Amino acid sequence: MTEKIEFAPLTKKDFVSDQAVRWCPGCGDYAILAQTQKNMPTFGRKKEDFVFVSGIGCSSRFPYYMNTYGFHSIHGRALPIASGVKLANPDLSVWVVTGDGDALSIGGNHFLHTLRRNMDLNILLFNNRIYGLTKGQYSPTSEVGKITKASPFGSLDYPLNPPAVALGSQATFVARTIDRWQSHLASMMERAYHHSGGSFIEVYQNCLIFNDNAFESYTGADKLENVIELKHGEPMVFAKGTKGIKLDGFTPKVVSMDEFSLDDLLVHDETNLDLANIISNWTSHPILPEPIGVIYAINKPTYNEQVDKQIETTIDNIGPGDLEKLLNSGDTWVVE
Amino acid sequence: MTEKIEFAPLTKKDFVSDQAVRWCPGCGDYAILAQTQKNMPTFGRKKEDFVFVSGIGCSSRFPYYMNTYGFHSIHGRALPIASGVKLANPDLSVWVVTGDGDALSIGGNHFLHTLRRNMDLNILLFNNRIYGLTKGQYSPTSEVGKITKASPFGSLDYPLNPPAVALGSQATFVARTIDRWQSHLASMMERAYHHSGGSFIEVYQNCLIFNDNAFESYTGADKLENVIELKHGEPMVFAKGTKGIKLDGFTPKVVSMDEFSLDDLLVHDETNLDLANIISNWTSHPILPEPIGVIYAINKPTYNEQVDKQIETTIDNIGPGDLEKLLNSGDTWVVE
Amino acid sequence: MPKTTKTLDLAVIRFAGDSGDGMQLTGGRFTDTAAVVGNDISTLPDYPAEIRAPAGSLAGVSAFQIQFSSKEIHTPGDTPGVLVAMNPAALKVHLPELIRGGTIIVNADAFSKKNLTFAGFETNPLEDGSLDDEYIVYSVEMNKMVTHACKGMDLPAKIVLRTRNLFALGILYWMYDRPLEPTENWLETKFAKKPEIAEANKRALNAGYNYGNTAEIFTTRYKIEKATLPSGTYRNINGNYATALGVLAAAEKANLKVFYGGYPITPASDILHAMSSWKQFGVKTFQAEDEIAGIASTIGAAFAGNFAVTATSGPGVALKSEALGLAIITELPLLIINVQRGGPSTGLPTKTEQSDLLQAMYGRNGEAPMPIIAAATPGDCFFAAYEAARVALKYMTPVFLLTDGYLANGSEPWKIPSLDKLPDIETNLIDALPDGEESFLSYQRDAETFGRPWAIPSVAGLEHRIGGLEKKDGSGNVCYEPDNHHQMTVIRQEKVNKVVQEIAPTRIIGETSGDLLILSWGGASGTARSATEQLQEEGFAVSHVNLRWINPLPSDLKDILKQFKKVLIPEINNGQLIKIIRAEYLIDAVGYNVVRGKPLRASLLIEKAKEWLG
Amino acid sequence: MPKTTKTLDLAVIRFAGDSGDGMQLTGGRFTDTAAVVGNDISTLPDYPAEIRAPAGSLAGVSAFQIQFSSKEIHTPGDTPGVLVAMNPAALKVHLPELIRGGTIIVNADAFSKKNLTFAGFETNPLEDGSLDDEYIVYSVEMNKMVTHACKGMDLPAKIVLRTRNLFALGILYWMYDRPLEPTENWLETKFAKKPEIAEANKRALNAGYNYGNTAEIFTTRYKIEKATLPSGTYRNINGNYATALGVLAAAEKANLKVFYGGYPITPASDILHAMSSWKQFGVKTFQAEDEIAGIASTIGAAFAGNFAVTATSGPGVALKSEALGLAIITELPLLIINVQRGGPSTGLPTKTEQSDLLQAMYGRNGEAPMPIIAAATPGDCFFAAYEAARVALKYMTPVFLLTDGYLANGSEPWKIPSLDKLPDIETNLIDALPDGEESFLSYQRDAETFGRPWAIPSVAGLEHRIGGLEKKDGSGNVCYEPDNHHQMTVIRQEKVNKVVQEIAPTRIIGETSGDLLILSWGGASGTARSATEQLQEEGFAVSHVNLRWINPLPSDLKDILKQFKKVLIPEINNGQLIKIIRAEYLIDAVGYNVVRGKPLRASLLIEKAKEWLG
Ligand SMILES: Cc1ncc(C[n+]2csc(CCOP(=O)(O)OP(=O)(O)O)c2C)c(N)n1
Ligand SMILES: Cc1ncc(C[n+]2csc(CCOP(=O)(O)OP(=O)(O)O)c2C)c(N)n1
Ligand code: SF4
Ligand code: SF4
Ligand SMILES: [Mg+2]
Ligand SMILES: [Mg+2]
Repeated sequence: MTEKIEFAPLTKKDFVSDQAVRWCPGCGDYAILAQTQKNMPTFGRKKEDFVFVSGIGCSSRFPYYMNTYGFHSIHGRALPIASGVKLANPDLSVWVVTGDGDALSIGGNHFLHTLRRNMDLNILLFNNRIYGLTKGQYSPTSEVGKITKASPFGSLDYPLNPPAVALGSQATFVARTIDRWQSHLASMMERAYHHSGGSFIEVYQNCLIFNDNAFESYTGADKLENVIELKHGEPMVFAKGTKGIKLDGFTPKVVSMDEFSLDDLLVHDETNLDLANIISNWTSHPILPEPIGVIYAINKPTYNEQVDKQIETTIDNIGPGDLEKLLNSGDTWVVE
Repeated sequence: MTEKIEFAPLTKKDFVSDQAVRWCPGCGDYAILAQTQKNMPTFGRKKEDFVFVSGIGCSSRFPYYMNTYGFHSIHGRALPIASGVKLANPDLSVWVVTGDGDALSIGGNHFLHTLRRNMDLNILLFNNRIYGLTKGQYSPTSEVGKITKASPFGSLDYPLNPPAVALGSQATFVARTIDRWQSHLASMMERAYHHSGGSFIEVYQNCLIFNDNAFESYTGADKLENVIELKHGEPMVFAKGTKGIKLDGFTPKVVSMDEFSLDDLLVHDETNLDLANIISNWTSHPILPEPIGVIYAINKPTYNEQVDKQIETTIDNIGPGDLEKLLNSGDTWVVE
Repeated sequence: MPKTTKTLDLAVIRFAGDSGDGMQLTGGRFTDTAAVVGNDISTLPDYPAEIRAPAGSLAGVSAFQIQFSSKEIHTPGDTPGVLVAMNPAALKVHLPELIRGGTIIVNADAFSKKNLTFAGFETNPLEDGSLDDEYIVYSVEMNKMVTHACKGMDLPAKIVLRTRNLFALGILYWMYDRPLEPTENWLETKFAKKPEIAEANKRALNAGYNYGNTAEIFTTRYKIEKATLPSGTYRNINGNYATALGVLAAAEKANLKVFYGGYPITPASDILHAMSSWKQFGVKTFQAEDEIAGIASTIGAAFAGNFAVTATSGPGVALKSEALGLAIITELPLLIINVQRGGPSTGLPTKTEQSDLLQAMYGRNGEAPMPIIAAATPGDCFFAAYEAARVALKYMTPVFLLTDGYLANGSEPWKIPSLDKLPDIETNLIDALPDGEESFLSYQRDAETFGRPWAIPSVAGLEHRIGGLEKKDGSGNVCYEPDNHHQMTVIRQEKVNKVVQEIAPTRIIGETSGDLLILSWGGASGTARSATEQLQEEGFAVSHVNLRWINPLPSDLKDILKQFKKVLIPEINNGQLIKIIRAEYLIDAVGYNVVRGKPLRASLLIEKAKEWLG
Repeated sequence: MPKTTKTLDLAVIRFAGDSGDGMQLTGGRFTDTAAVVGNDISTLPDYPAEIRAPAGSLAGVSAFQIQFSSKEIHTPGDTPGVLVAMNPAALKVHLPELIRGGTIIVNADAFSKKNLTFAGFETNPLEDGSLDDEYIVYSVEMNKMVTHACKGMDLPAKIVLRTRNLFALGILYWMYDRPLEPTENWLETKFAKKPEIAEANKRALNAGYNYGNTAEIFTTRYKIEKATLPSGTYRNINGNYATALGVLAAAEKANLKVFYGGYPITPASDILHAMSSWKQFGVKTFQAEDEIAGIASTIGAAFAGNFAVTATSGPGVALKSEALGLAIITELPLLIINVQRGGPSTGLPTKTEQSDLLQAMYGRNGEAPMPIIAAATPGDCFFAAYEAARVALKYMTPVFLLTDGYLANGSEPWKIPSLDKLPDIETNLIDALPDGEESFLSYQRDAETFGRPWAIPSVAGLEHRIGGLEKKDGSGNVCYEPDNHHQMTVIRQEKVNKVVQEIAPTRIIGETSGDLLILSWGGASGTARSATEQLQEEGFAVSHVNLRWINPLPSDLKDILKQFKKVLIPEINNGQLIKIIRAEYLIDAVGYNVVRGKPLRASLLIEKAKEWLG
């Protein structure tokens, strides 16, 4: 339900709750919160129709700060809780805020299944590659060899690649953005809002206390050298148009635009699953720029739509349920 | 540890336990069990070094019938239990038998994480696309619209594609085979046994009570028309050499070998992740033949190896632990 | 040979055979016929954990017991008087429970050398005389009989032989003088698309009946008259279906939609199955990836205004326990149903047990109290579910409903309730800021129930946030203040205590004082009732109380307990309710605890009671 | 101005400030110095759930309390006599607990308009006179002082200001006549790579000390002599580290390797952290994807022959409860540690509570009993963990160890045990078929312990299968027989009961009979002990018993309880042990229950006790 309804337009302030924000000063979460509060009014929807659901983690405190309906739940379970909200009332715009630990460690199974069902939720995963709230253990997205309190000799687990997990789970919308790329972040949220089905956005988020500068190369002075913005139907250029990506078989190569023209470059097609898989494997690549933007987006009926449709069809076919009749169905007999 | 040790060679009988097998007569599980009991002796390893771990489901009764160490655990948890076994004693050959519900529904998170860690386990997933033991509800691999007791109007969930999930989880070995393709099944087990790291084999298995003939087209008279055996480094031919697969961009096409030669065909490369992703998306394809064989296999240090190495290195560096010293470390003082 | 007819008060019969022999179906038909005839009935299906263990194996034996009577009965009977054994394994497994002098009807054709060995018989008990002294044995060549009956139908032998169970059923219909029509009608509907199968089964049924009628060997028929049940329209119902209906009825009455989120598990899955068939009622079912997602989805749905329900069994409750804590602290209305089975761990998944009571009471971290209600009979599951729903919605709390494998699959005649007569259901839904409030206080309570307002997303002006952290009394904001936490801890307990006002005065079966009170809960209530009645008949000063609400306990219970010299608590566990009762009332109650995966036996409970009666 | 010195028996001081003010560090240093000086000590860190809430906010206040004494003490003290408040919020939050007439030392520079408003002060309490009547207030411009002290060091102001806590510490060192060297040494080691930071901190420390010495405002110093502790080598230890050491010691003693599988959760994570630093001992730590995988991995590791351990807090226990049932039915040795925190649900994650006892007892499906031991003090965590491990390995059972947030983070001087003196640890490992057995019987029990053989994979000839389905007594094969299930249910309970033979005679503090027995467990033991001692001093006939094993209960407890007119059970929950005691012994025990996320206060417990003492 993305149609606009007539009511007094809202502003950012309408989405700011009365609760004091309690992240560490300088935490990347602040930027995402501010952007979200700014974005929501642009959707032209009543604020009582928004629900923010989260699990547990620093990131998961998010709902307290949004002046909408909100649910700060338990570790890892935001997605099935949000699914229940959406199924109960499909007219709501349901947003899930979760962390790399919350969504991918303890909550990994729900991530998998919520996406495969194409449940119409907007999922913002704040990936800081660390457990913030529990004071800095490595997370499933931490790089190998990470020294933390729980891995004083370096962690051994290979990291998960969230877009790859999402694609392997049959997600219909997979995107990535960065806390400090504010307008990009805004555009990804907007795309997610308008996508009908499960929208997954990975947001690189800096935890300055336990994993500072994890994304420095994507937000620092050199950022344009190290990041590529994916745009549907457009050739893959980056570094202010000086570099591009070319495919050699399935293997991407960085090429200089001095030597190649736009026509030589790989063109992004966000509806191509095979390409999306290839792109998602560029994550943290030693040579390739980090892809941000919509990696994959296709249309497929949502789970919640289908649930409603099945109910409607049944009622069309056999009429609305009659409880008295149901109670009295089967073999009955009368005792006088 | 795949080196052979000197001892009296074992036979299938050595691997048959004294417990009566309790699957429905005709269940595909029988064929897999028989093949496993036949295969084990060929690995030239003592039977006390094998451990079979399972969750709950019809398939998960498997360990009772193997005369090795065995653990029939709880629903969905076979993989972390097996991980504990392997970590505690990395010299064991640890096999996990699980079902589509056990591994991918309740156990999905462990599937994800066990594979990403490259824990050196051999995982046999008996995929019958149904919950057998609980008497026939749809499973996460059931096709959309499936009529079961829990979905009398047809199921709405899009199915998971197990190889795609495995690849999205960073698996290092992904294969598929079919209960009734006995020698193929045997060769896949052998490959898994020799693969160092997490080996995932999806086995299509017929549940004749609740989902009979789910794989009929791959096991019936036409099977060679409908299945393609992947072979590393070889062009993709099937249907007794009369048909082949050609890539058009990323899109595979079935071609007639009357019109094309082997050189025109796509060549399987089991070490190419992008290709593996493409192949895994052929699952249950309306036109393409079902791929079986090793879809993907690469070498990467295993988690369990690394754990041991970290311990060894530490002992090399600082010597073996001295508890007395540890107890007395930090600020201490003496009270007379 | 002339046949005589004896009139009996009641009979207990058991059908036993291989998993493939259709014993559950046979029992079901006999039950429905007994119901239509007007008997009171109580049934006990008993099937193996394997879907279909190897034919002829002991593990593969499936059984169905029914007690039917012209009087009010409360259990499926301790031990059968008639055992139908379709193969040697069935005889082997069930013979020990047949009463001495009981009747055995076997399919002689199944007593092959192979089957006998498989069942562990060294000689054929039909031939070695081992049964003859103690039992009346009818050895019938059923294979041959049904083959005869279906002659000329041109059906494969395999299909014909599958009608054996109907043949056996026919014999019993003759023995107990039952009409064949209900079964014939049922066959016609069931096999509407395969009329030849219907026909074969009908022939077998009639052949069995006629065999009883004409064969020289059967001499006596039994007549069991109509029971005098309260007037009304009846149907036969099992516990799981009754539970599902109770949920639906409550939602309809509260004008809410049902949301069911869960994961299949024996013996609770049938609740999911029933729910998923009710699309026309707008019931939404969500078969989640696991139990945690199941309950999590219900918490979300409850937040968004559905009447949310989940059902599972013990291992599933374990998994749901963290989320239950969340439901408690967020004070959302929710119904969680535990169809208990044998534990610990996977235990005996298809058997009944009452061993999850203390899990329901205490199986969560922190002080996390919630109301617990237990159903007493299959039909009572409806009312218990309805009541649980009513309390959940009125008090804004998750409520536990405990049933068990026996109640779930057992059945009894059920007087169909009239919807108007069911109590009204209040909710705490609000659609605007309460008068005089400036900002919405999501934890401002109703004084009577301590229920908090149920403000669901999409209601303007009531936007608020809830969650698992401790909340400020009143505002519901996150609050770490020490005194507030203490206060909220007490309030959450108080809220559960307040449910006591919903509990009807305790019904005492028998005198209000005496030598012994048998205090039961849940599925043990039938046995306790039967035992009590018999003890009373024998002149003992025994009464019976069955607890419906276990948390909180009824306010009149304390005084009742004091009026008896001794309190005996029968449970299919190692002593759970007894711990609660002893701690609460400091009385030296004693337990009768038999954990065999089956309903307790009235006869043994009586023995135990007599120990205390001296 | 001449300074006087008073000698005291004990003192309670509290450091409070912003999360960024380093209060935990300051408290830690004071503690270590007090330990080295030879005082008995007890500490209570108290930090917020947020990593670093906005500077100056009430939510961001972090505190550390220490009691130190020349006598044996048992708690960190009810209420401090000295409060160091580094900002207005800290003053606001902690003032209510300061004793009347107590001393307040504040950083006057932090009392800006903005901070005052943020903390909810309308006027500046340092200026409006509101404090002066009731407290002795020292208002010190610490910012200015440290800036002076670090002059010429060319450090950024931000860095300099961060040394304020050391300045405050210096004042207290002067007040209590403590040496500075231990702290200086510690600073040098800690900042070995940043000597200028070490230097700045040392300057601040000395400046604080000198300020106390020279400033006109401080007039009195206090002397607290060495405590007379039993002779030996001591270290300061907190509960989590002691727990981890206890596990390691048990494994070394049993000649097994430790396998730790778990998932981080406050306040248990430090156990994982300690374990993961012990690679040189061959300790394997597995940071799993969730708590379920955590315990599942330990079950696998236990099956394969490691000493397997997992630690978590309440919500994690909830998630592990299904797998615990599996550990119970498979009878594998396992240690599960619950560092309890405030519940229900996420509750108050950084606060202490004792509300998971009944979860430990009953929080599983089916009859699933397991032994439960609780640690009484931070240092006792070592011995409790060791004991739990010993029982797990000897009896082949999972064992619950309960500690709590207060014990985990609190610290005390700990006499380092000698390894030889620790009791030996027996295992049930076997490496060949027992004499006379034809095939391996995996559930053949030891008569004394009911422990079953621990046959680990790789041992030839002992191949066997275990699992969560009910097992045949003896063989361990899957078994659905009703009588066997009953028997196994009883055996599993019996096995836990047998652990009673491990329990030392109960130690009674005070006379063996009297008017009141204070019965405590776990982290409440210190308060109970203090209260008892004071009541005894006042002449009351009060004794104290602390329970170490809660399941099973000690065999001598019944007789002990009977010797007292009244039994009072203090718990940081709504009454949990009391339920067990009442049900077991039918005595009318009463509770003292305060659930504020903090240790109970001895003074209030004394009041409560006096109610019953009349
Ligand atoms: C059941 C349970 N297990 C563990 C925890 C402890 N815990 C809280 S948040 C968290 C991880 C947070 O990491 P992430 O999701 O990445 O969020 P971040 O703090 O980094 O934003 C953990 C392990 C918990 N609250 N509940
Ligand atoms: C915690 C828990 N939830 C649910 C169940 C019930 N259950 C047993 S097996 C099963 C699914 C079996 O399906 P699958 O894994 O595909 O195995 P199959 O029987 O098809 O081989 C379920 C839901 C259980 N035993 N434990
Ligand atoms: S710990 Fe990290 S993620 Fe958490 S609030 Fe602080 S900076 Fe942000
Ligand atoms: S139910 Fe299906 S999967 Fe299970 S044993 Fe029978 S045929 Fe096999
Ligand atoms: Mg994180
Ligand atoms: Mg299956």
